Amino acid sequence: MDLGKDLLLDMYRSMTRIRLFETKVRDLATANEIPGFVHVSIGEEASATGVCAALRKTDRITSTHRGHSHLIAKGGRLDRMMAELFGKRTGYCKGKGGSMHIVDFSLGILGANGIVGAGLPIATGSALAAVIAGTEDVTACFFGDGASNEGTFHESLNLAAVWKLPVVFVCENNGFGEFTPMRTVTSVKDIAVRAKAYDIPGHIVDGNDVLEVYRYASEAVARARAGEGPTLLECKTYRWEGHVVGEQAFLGAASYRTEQEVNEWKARCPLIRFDKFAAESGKISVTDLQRIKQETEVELEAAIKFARESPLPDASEVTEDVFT
Amino acid sequence: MDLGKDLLLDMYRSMTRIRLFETKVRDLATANEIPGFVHVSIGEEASATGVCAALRKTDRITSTHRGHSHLIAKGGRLDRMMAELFGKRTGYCKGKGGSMHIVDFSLGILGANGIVGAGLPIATGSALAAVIAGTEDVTACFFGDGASNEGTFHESLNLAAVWKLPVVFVCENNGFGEFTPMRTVTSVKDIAVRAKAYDIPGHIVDGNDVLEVYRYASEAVARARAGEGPTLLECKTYRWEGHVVGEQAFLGAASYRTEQEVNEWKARCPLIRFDKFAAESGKISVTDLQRIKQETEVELEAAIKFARESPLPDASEVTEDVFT
Amino acid sequence: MAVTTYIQAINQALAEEMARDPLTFVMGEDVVLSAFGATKGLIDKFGPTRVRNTPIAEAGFVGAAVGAAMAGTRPICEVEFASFFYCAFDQVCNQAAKLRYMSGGQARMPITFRCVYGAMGGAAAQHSETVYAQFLSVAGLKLVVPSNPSDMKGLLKSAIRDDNPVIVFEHGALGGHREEIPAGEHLVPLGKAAVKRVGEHVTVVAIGAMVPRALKVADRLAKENISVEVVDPRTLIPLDEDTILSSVEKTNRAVVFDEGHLRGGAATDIAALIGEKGFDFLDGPVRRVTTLDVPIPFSPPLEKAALANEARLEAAIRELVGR
Amino acid sequence: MAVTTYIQAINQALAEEMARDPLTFVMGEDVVLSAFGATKGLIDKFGPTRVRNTPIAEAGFVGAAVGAAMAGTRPICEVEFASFFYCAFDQVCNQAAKLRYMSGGQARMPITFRCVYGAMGGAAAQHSETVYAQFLSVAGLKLVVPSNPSDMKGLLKSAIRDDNPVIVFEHGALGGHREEIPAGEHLVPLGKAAVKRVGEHVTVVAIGAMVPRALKVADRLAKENISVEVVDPRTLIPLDEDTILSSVEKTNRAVVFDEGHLRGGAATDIAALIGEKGFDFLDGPVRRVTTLDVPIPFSPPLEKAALANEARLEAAIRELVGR
Ligand SMILES: Cc1ncc(C[n+]2csc(CCOP(=O)(O)OP(=O)(O)O)c2C)c(N)n1
Ligand SMILES: Cc1ncc(C[n+]2csc(CCOP(=O)(O)OP(=O)(O)O)c2C)c(N)n1
Ligand SMILES: [Mg+2]
Ligand SMILES: [Mg+2]
Repeated sequence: MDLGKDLLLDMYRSMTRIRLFETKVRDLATANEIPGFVHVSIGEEASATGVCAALRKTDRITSTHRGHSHLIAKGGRLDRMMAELFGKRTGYCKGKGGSMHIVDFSLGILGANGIVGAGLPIATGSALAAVIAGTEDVTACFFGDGASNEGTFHESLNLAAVWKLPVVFVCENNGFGEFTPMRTVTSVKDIAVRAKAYDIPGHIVDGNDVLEVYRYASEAVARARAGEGPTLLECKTYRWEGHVVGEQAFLGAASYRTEQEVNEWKARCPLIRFDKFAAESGKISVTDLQRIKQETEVELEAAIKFARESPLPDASEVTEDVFT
Repeated sequence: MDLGKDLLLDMYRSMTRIRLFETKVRDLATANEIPGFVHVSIGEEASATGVCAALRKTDRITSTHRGHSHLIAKGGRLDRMMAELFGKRTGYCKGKGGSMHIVDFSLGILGANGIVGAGLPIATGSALAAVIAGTEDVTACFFGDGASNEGTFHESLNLAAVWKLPVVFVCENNGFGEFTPMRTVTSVKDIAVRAKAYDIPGHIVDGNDVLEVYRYASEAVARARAGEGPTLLECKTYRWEGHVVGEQAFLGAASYRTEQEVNEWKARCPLIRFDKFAAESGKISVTDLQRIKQETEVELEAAIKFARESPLPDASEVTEDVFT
Repeated sequence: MAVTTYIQAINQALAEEMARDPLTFVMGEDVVLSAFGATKGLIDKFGPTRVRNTPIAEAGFVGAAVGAAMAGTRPICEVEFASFFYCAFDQVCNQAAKLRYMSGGQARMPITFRCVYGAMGGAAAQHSETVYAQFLSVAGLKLVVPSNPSDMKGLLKSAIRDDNPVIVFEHGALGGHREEIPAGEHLVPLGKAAVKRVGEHVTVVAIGAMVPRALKVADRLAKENISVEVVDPRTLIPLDEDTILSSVEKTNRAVVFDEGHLRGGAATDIAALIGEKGFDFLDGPVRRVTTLDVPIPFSPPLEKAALANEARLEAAIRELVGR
Repeated sequence: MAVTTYIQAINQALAEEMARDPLTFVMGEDVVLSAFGATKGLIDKFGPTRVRNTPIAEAGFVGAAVGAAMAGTRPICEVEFASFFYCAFDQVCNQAAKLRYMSGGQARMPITFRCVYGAMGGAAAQHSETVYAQFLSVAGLKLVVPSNPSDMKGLLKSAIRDDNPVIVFEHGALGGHREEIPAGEHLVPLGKAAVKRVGEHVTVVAIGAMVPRALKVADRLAKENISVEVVDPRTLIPLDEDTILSSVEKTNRAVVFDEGHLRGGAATDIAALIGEKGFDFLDGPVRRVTTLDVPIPFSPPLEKAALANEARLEAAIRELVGR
């Protein structure tokens, strides 16, 4: 697959936006400028980016508690995301949702979700809606290795397979659900194997290689769009940070993984990997990359400023938006 | 596997008890002598019997809405079952449960269940209890093809596999969930394939051949007892009767299967099959079989008499048994 | 006006609304053949894309209804028995009910859930529950409990057109009830109670299948000049507080009559409302006549003893009016 | 007596009961490491057979607790956040709650469920719910809502010894509360309310984390000679009606203060009880001070506006006593 320069730069920009946004969010949450539970995706930029790069704007995604990366990759605005994290009225959800519940319908983002596994049936239904409405939209569904043990995984994949729905199930396997190693609670080594239980294609993907993710995702999206049904992609990846920002405070000395393991995965950083590819392929100059990084830094600074300066919602807004 | 005569006769008795009981129950329910929803297992006698024959008395089972066969195969008393179906105080549940909820703890029968898929986690937990308590008991879990699409199937098989619990999952695939053909709502042709998603053994079994069922079940039970974890058995079978007794009344002219299909399966009757085996093997005489049939008829008549003559519960009992 | 059963009323409402809006569709277990008859024939009119038998996977297909609603369609999702909602509680309570609010109003959630509830004779504890009480405190769901064919048709049509998640509870024992239904477009708004019988001495707020029973008791007591007003809230959320309170203001006595349980139940909910906002109207305590707080037993005499019934309603009324 | 936090109280109760009965065991998500600390260290004392991290599969492991209980063991099953129960509602409401009754008393169901409930600051709608109201009308469950470390320890120990399914709700914001706990065996029976403060003018029935807040309000009002009696029911099922009603008989005024929603909520449940059985004691309506009927919003000012709070309690009391 020969990818054009624009696409490559878009993917680089997406990964950069995620990395910088998440790093900043981690710091702001640590400093208590952001309330609530915050889960960041540093180290997992490639799966969100590669999948969303294979989607059209009208295509839809569902996301998880660890959702910033997916939203950004689908085109989410950093300023409105940041404002939401700050609980401001200018946030995507007017401050009602917060980190785990960001939605942007205009971009086909049906929402992050605080309930593990909840996105799978929702994505399935979103794909069903395309069939009912007769559109060509595909839905991509992000979820974790932990979620793959939830009943909703099973029910959704079966339903999508039986009805040949245009959905791509993307398992971001980062090896852990909270502080529990995936292998201690999951009966298979590779989640992709579970595709066999639904008679659909299942692929193990290097989740830190955005180009490989993009290739598999494009194929799966094409299949879905052609009415051939769902695919299960398992992107092997790793989160550099804790499960939730601030976990050290309550976990104390206890740890659930070795520093060595973390460092090994840091060496497989999706961004470094992309830099290397850029250098080797000769398609992209270092200047391009630096420009994107700088632009993103500016965008992020503006987003933080926007979030900080935006008003909090008024108490009177509390009863709005329950019903139409 | 060379099976002793006693075991063979026990299995024949079990199948005969099921067949005669269910036929009578169908008639009594049709005549409105039995209230509520009644699901019978005529044609499915071999799976219940073959599995339970491989169990010890202290082993446990969980069952379904179509549970009479499992209870009988595990040694359930026809009189107390019939009394329960009649809603009598002498019934297994003092009239509080009815057809879908019969329990006999003294026989390790943890209960029929009105909720499709509910037995799977319960069986898993029963197996876990054996590990906690340090006993050697195995649990067999019966469920239908329809139940294999429930999330509880997935969650239970994963949990049992990860913890290597002593449980045997027995899917009685009769091709239908209510009036819906299994293939229209299930993404795989063979439920046994789904074992791959849990990295456990899965076998397709001729569910109308009690000897084959017994062989596979014995192997799975031995594996479970040895601490090697769960097995998934798929017994292919068929129900001769409707999903629920009396369905013709509300379905009207609509039908969901052909007479030809029903007749093909009747030709594969588990009891005729056994008769043939008996004749060919020379191990068992026709007199033996006839004696068992007659004994069962006597047992059944007594059970009906017991049920008819037993008292209904008193209204005052309604508030008993909510809590200990 | 044509005579129609409760089930036919459902069928008509579905057929009319599906004809009206091509983005509506029906899904659930066995909706094609339709055991109870509510969705019978829809497959012939609307085809397999819009009438879908689902796997037995409540969390999966209820959750799919949530996704389909957010993605612009208008699912009508059948959960056979109300207690099967327990298998999809997250999808109803954490997703359908909350996503509009959590998204700051972005999500539209036009789902109509249909289910059969209540005791219908020997169906036992897992198939006889009312269940609506468990949804009362969620915030974000509308709850509809029609007591007769005409209301069923008009309320169900309104539910389907509503842009919020609405659960319509169909009592299993009302299926064959017959009644004349207005011809043509017949809509009943959500949130408007009906005074089913005007009376002077006591208000009975009756829910769902308890309404016809309350009317029977009222008929009987009328012969003794005990005049009973029967109010049918029709929808539990939104609740027409005004009609209920106005009635109690007039009669000064109230009984709430519901097939659900007492603790945390719908009768308790309405009784507390009357007790708080209608305190000054009351000449005596608000009585609650409900099913006993036990799982519904199977055996007929036990089931009968457990369920809310006319005799207990009558006793409560007599005690309040002192006769 | 040693000073102990609410979380430490849980930990002590678990360790003591697990030492007492080898058939008890703990399972749930991340109970080995224990984010909140309640199960911390149990793995070292009791080993991996009896302290089990589960997959993220609530229906599966809650259902397994049901099976394990029926098969003779005594599971202590943690569901991290109360709203995750929605993923296992069938297992709790259709199975754990009903199987004893449906089996005519054959099944013993000695399960203790533990979960964190309530708003703890910015956790938003899916992680801030009280949820106990949804269990009130099920019939067959015991519900425990301890408001302080000492009660937590004593009630949790009683729950573990109880042969019925008991859900113990731990408020997320109480975790660090400290208190002296009686040394040695400390049991608090289920079904016995505590009068946390004696007063004359008004009864406040406060639930869970609302109890310390009610006490603060009572302190403040005492300075104006408004004398508030604070009753903590401690268990919602069984409910100690006598203690509540005796208090109202004395004060003639009642407010129920709960963090749950109003419609169908625990405050509504208790208010209806007082309104019915205590009608003759009342000088005014039973007021309910609860969280607004909206999903819990994320942003701090909205969350604050939504939640039941001291100011609203104070206003309700002042209105009732006319000062
Ligand atoms: C139904 C449910 N159960 C448990 C939780 C608590 N929880 C939040 S995130 C998480 C781990 C999820 O693991 P995984 O799916 O692998 O995603 P990751 O966090 O690794 O991205 C858990 C258990 C939840 N939010 N929802
Ligand atoms: C959770 C739940 N959903 C739906 C039903 C209604 N129902 C009862 S039996 C049945 C079909 C079950 O099919 P299967 O598991 O194949 O068992 P079979 O009846 O064929 O023996 C259904 C849908 C139910 N009882 N519980
Ligand atoms: Mg993970
Ligand atoms: Mg079947």
